[in-house]
Amino acid sequence: MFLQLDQVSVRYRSQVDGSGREAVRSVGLSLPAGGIGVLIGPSGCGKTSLLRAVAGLERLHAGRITLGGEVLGDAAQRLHLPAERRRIGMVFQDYALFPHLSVAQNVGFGLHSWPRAEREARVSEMLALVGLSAHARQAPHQLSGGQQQRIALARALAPRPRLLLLDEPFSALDVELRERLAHEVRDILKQMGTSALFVTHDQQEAFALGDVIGVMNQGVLDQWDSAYDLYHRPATAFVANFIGHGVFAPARIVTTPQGTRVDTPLGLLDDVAGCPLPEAYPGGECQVLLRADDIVHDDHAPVKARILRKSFRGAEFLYTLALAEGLEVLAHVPSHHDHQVGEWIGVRACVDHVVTFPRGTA
Amino acid sequence: MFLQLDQVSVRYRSQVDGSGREAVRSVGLSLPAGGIGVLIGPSGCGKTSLLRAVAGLERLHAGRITLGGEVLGDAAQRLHLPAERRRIGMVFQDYALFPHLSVAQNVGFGLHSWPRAEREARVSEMLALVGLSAHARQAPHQLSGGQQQRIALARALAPRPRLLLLDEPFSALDVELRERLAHEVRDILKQMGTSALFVTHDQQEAFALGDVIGVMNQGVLDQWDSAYDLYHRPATAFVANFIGHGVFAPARIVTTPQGTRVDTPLGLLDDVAGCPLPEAYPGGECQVLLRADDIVHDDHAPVKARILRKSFRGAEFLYTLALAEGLEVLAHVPSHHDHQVGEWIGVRACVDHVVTFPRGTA
Amino acid sequence: QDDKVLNLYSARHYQTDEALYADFTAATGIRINRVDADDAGILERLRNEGAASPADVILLVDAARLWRAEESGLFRPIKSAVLEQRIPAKLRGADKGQGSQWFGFSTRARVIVYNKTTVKKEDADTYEELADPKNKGKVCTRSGAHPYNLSLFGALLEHHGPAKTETLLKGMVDNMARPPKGGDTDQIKAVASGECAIALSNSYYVARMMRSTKPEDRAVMEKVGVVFPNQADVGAHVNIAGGAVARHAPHGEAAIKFLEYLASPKAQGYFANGNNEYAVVEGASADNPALKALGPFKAEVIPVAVVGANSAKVQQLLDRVGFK
Amino acid sequence: MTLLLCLICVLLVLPVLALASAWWSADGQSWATLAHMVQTVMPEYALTSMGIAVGVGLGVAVVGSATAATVTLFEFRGRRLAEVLLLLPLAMPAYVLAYAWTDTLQFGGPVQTALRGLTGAQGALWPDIRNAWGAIVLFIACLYPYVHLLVRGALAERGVPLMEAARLLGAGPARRILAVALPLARPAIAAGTALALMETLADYGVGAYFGLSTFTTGIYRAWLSMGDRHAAAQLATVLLLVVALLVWAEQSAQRRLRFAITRLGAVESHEARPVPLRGGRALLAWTVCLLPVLVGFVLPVLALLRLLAQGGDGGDSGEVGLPWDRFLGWCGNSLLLAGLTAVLAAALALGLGFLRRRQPGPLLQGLVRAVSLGYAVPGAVVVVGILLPAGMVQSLWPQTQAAAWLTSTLAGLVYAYLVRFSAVALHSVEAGYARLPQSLDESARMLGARHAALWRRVHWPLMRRTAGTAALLVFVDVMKELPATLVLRPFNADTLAIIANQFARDERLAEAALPSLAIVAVGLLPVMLLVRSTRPTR
Ligand SMILES: Nc1ncnc2c1ncn2[C@@H]1O[C@H](COP(=O)(O)OP(=O)(O)OP(=O)(O)O)[C@@H](O)[C@H]1O
Ligand SMILES: Nc1ncnc2c1ncn2[C@@H]1O[C@H](COP(=O)(O)OP(=O)(O)OP(=O)(O)O)[C@@H](O)[C@H]1O
Ligand SMILES: [Fe+3]
Ligand SMILES: [Mg+2]
Ligand SMILES: [Mg+2]
Repeated sequence: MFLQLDQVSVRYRSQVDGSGREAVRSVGLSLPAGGIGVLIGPSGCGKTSLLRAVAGLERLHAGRITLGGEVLGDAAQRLHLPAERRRIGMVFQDYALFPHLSVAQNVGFGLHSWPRAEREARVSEMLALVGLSAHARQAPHQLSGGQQQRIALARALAPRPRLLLLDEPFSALDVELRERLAHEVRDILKQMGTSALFVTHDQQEAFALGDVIGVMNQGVLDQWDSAYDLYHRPATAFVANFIGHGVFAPARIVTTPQGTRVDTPLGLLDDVAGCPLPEAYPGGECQVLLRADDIVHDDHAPVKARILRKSFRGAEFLYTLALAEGLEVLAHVPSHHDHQVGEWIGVRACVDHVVTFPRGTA
Repeated sequence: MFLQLDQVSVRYRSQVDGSGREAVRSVGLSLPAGGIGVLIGPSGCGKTSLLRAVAGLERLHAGRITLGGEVLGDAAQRLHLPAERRRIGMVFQDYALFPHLSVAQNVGFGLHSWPRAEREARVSEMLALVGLSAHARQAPHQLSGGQQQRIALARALAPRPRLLLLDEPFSALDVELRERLAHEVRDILKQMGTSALFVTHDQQEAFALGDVIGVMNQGVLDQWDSAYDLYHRPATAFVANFIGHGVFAPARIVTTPQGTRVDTPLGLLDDVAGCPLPEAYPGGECQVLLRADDIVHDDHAPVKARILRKSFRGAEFLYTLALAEGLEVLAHVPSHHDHQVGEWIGVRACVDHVVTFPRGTA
Repeated sequence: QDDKVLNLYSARHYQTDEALYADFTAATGIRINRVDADDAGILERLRNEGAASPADVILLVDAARLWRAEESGLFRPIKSAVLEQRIPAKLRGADKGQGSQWFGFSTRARVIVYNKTTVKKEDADTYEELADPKNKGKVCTRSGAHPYNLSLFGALLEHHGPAKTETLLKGMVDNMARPPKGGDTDQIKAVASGECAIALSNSYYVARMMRSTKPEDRAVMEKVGVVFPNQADVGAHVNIAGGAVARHAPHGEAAIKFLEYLASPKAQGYFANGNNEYAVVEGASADNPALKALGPFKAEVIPVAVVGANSAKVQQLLDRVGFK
Repeated sequence: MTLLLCLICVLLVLPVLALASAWWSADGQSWATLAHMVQTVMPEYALTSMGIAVGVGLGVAVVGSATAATVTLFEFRGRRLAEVLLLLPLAMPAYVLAYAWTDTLQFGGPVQTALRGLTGAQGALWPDIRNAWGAIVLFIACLYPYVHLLVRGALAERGVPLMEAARLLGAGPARRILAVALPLARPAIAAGTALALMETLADYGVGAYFGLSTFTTGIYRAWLSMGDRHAAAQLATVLLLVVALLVWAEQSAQRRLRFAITRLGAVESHEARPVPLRGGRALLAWTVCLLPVLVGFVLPVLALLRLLAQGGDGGDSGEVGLPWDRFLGWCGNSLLLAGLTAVLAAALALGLGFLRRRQPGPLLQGLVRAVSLGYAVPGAVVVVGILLPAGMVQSLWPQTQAAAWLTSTLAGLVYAYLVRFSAVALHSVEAGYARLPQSLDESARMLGARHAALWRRVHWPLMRRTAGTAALLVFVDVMKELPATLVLRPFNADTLAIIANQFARDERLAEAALPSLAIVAVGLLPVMLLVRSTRPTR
């Protein structure tokens, strides 16, 4: 493995009482050369802290990080390679552009030792990539938020680092630009065989970018897996809940003549490829994840639900529905079905991979 | 109307050559009391500049802004009410938290003249709203990016401004938190009857939040409309393109025995409710917007397309497809259809509202 | 070693000395390198430079300091017939067989200045009267801790013993018209302006004011009277400006030559005429009109060593009675 | 590099350590002296010093910040001129100021005499200014520029986005300045005030002339009158301890907070532009700026010029006046020493500042603090502290001639200046660094810029102005320095300050006026130069 983190912990000393607060706890992950990893997780879960530890900007409180066989940091051996010697690039969440340098000079900062002509060519290339060639001579503070973010991205990419860390590099960009850039950055990284670790709070982006995706929760890395598995085989209820709109419904594993089924408020669920055996739960009692995509509006369905709220999302509406027994579920409904709030509509579950967890974990 | 902008222009003096650059050009919009408007548009299109003009942080280069009948600024009369006297709140794109004040002090900054007890109560209330009560005594630099953003939000909400301007207030938050906050902030605003102008780059958020939505493009407000009309009756090709994944396909308005139809590479399109009459375009030549949601994968469809790229988006894949004649289109395909890149699959168009524009406008 | 130079550490703060040095160089061809600072600084420097010190001659303006430097072994004894002949024994350091360690070259008396309109001369013609309740609210002086005053009070201590001296000092404090501040000239001007009525000053400041061409200064001197105190008993207190050869002087010969030059009539004339000091060589002060006008006086005779040794005790007394 | 800087630091701390060592080597006599002083005068001395320190501290903080805010945040006719004028008192030595004001205002001075003549009044029209209050005013008038200069730098880069945020939260101009701009400048205010306080506490000239019973007076009495160096050194370390505590308290209060502004606002924004003032308000601005300049520069200079015009008290006695031919030489010496020290101190401060930022740690922090303490030691006591170890070294290894070397070359003097004035540069640079966000360093490091490159490409361009300010402050301090120059200079190397002091000690204010004015004039050269380079361009 190219990048390898073992049992990494990061701790900030609290200045009020001097005690330590662990922002990252025993995180282990690995990334092959040229691989792209993405970290997602709720605000304050420690994503930035983890990136900073890899970058060498925070010392490890515990654990060990290696890159291409070289030990970057090892808490046990009190080893800490300074950030500037790690040859790792980073896009900061707050950009951290140099206020005294022009946009072009910012991008060229890391190319200091390159021959002049090559440097200039590279700067132009990078500026073109982020669509800001026209702004080369401006000062960073004359740019809009999104433009500044793109400069930060161009600056980090320019020196072709062996590992690139990107902390929400597209958060200030509109969808179109963000998708285009994500795509192009991915292509560039793949072309050059550069490994990268992204932080994002946008699942779509995580799915689009990452070879491997990690979900963090209060400093802990809950799962480090492919997008598909993350979605269909979440390791924890937290991951299941965090990835994709959904609610947990009480359910029970039952054995029917046709095989093992999950009995839910929306009826028996069928495909249990991913479902543990009934005896995994005491009495078969479990909860099942019902994503908005899993709930299909069907006028002929036996189960009815009342529309509590609805929000327009372009091609479809996101309905918040209440079943008769009170359970609230979410459903995506194409926008040509224009039902009113308060109406009762028919719903049924249409689940590919049934995801169950013990009761009370979410 | 509560907030009214007429022909508003904002110009930055360029420091290089002293000439002016118009960041906002002749924007007019109005918002009823208690209404929530949202501005979206690509990075650098002038959203922040427009908000700053409303806030009073930039002088108008042209035009006039009134709020609740009071003239806030009028370029022609050289009138400019100072920002601090406008009673407008603002959440800045870069947060602008006071680094020398604690989190609680930041939130309480605008409550200077409130009685102490009330101030403290309000601060706690706001911190609870953004879920950061535990961080009240910390310094802003000890918070994560998303936490800082939430503090900025709490700070702007605290003094109950009569108009609230929010510049990408949720950009650093994960989907779940963002939706919850958007929801709660909307409720609060509606409850208190506060008007608000949001900037966001997330369409879903725009749709979820806004009573009215505006799309900006290079300083110009292309459309200021309800979400539904924006999606289904985009005023310009730019808006059509910007809202929702799509491509423009060359098409022709034809008159068939069944009525007016649009002839596209994917066959004749049917529902032309929103379509101008054929004579609107010379020779009926136009282009038609094909959104990813409009393209349905159907094994039996006569038109075949080759998969160029595919990206996992949870419940579905986003396919980039190439038709035989070369046109590239996007399609959302449920994730249980697992086709490989390079494969030819059948597609057909399934369009509710056909959106056409003259050739060459996008 | 180049005996054509002489290194001089001087605590004399008088620009007129320039001429003095130039004359010496002209006469002997010996160039003078000079550093001047205050007494304490010079001694500190000398002490720490130790054997490596380049200093040859040390000039100080306070007898107590000369004595203390001698005690610390910073000087070397000198045998010089010229000096012994010209300088009175009471103005020399003690001779323990190898010669004196320092020589006084000029003196200045601590005189009392009074306002002629508000004070009768008889009420201010002894140091002790400064403490007399009859002069309440009339006295002003510079800081008690200044060497000029320490020296004077050291002498008083010798005459009266600690208890009496403390009472005297207390009396002076009670008589103060204002807290001690400024220099001697300040006090003279304050007396003239009526801010106070009686003050202490060194004789050379008085003489300088008397000779000033500035009308204000003359007006000041019109208003004040000058008296040499204690003429009826011990005499006026006199302090010494003197010189010595440094213990490790690299140019010992030149140093002695310089000291001898300072005792020469010409140099003594500079002290007397240029700086209004009393020359130690008889007759040299004769042609200074101010000194002449002040007239002859009886000077106190008291071993310098005694005064020097007293200064720490005096400071303690001052502290105790609140003499700033 | 690190080692070198640390070594230099140790070298600069040596005198302070030497003073502290007095506690170990103290003998019975020095304890007795101490006991005596503590029983009699020390409480009063300490109280007076504290009072003066509080007054001066508050005064310089208020005057320095107010003037800095006036010229950076507002625009009025003649603002540029006001900017220049406000720096003038920097060139004015406190003791000269004291002489000039005393002479002008005292009972027999020109003002009272004239007024009495005019009104026919008798007696003193006002009390003598030579008291603690007078000293406080004078110290404020000549020390406020420390605060002013540092705060001006900080305000010039004031966080435009933050000021905007404050506006939108309803804060009017006054609250924006008081609640945002000035608190952000807090490290600068604290640094400037600390410098002014240390200078005040270490002062002897004004205190002695005014007959004030300050702590420093006590130190001198112990040393000079009682001949007890140990007791003096012991007292000096007590003073240092107090100063160290104060500085430490402020620093740890600051540590919790940040003062760096991560993002710069738009240049064209309102907030970035000074608010124009007209009419009465412009007048008020001018009053704020002129008052300290009048007290600290204009009036005293006029007073000196008056003395000069009257001519010396030399009279007909043939006493020589000023030897004009040597005047240039004195100027030259002053300039050379001040320039050299200023450059070295600024370089040292930048080096240390850089190191501390790269490797923040208690060791370096302590070292820097200790070096800073030199400024709080009265000049003559520093001399003792410098000579003591040198003398010891020399007596142990006579061939080194350490002490003689110290006194026989300009290098020794420069060393002494560095011991004393490094603090000025250190504090300024530290305040400058506080404004530089850490994230800039981090991003530079991620782009491979380490040590020298980080310094050259990021810190230097952003710290240049601060460095200039630091150098300027050291420069004028050296120009004015007296006690160390007096004792440690080589033969025949007189400076303007020495000459001025020589006349002053001889109580010839008129003659002292010229070299004093020369100090001011020569000191103004770099002030003018730096006015331009430290003027905010944005
Ligand atoms: N201070 C300034 N000086 C000069 N040009 C500026 C300044 N601020 C913004 N601009 C330019 O004005 C245009 C609009 O900027 P604005 O910040 O309003 O964009 P925005 O829509 O908020 O973009 P984003 O979504 O990236 O934040 C941009 O092209 C930007 O480069
Ligand atoms: N310098 C600091 N001192 C103390 N605590 C800190 C510091 N920086 C971050 N924290 C805390 O550590 C936790 C993790 O912070 P981190 O910045 O890694 O979160 P994050 O996952 O990047 O969040 P976001 O998505 O909001 O940026 C947070 O609770 C935060 O408050
Ligand atoms: Fe004298
Ligand atoms: Mg983060
Ligand atoms: Mg913006």
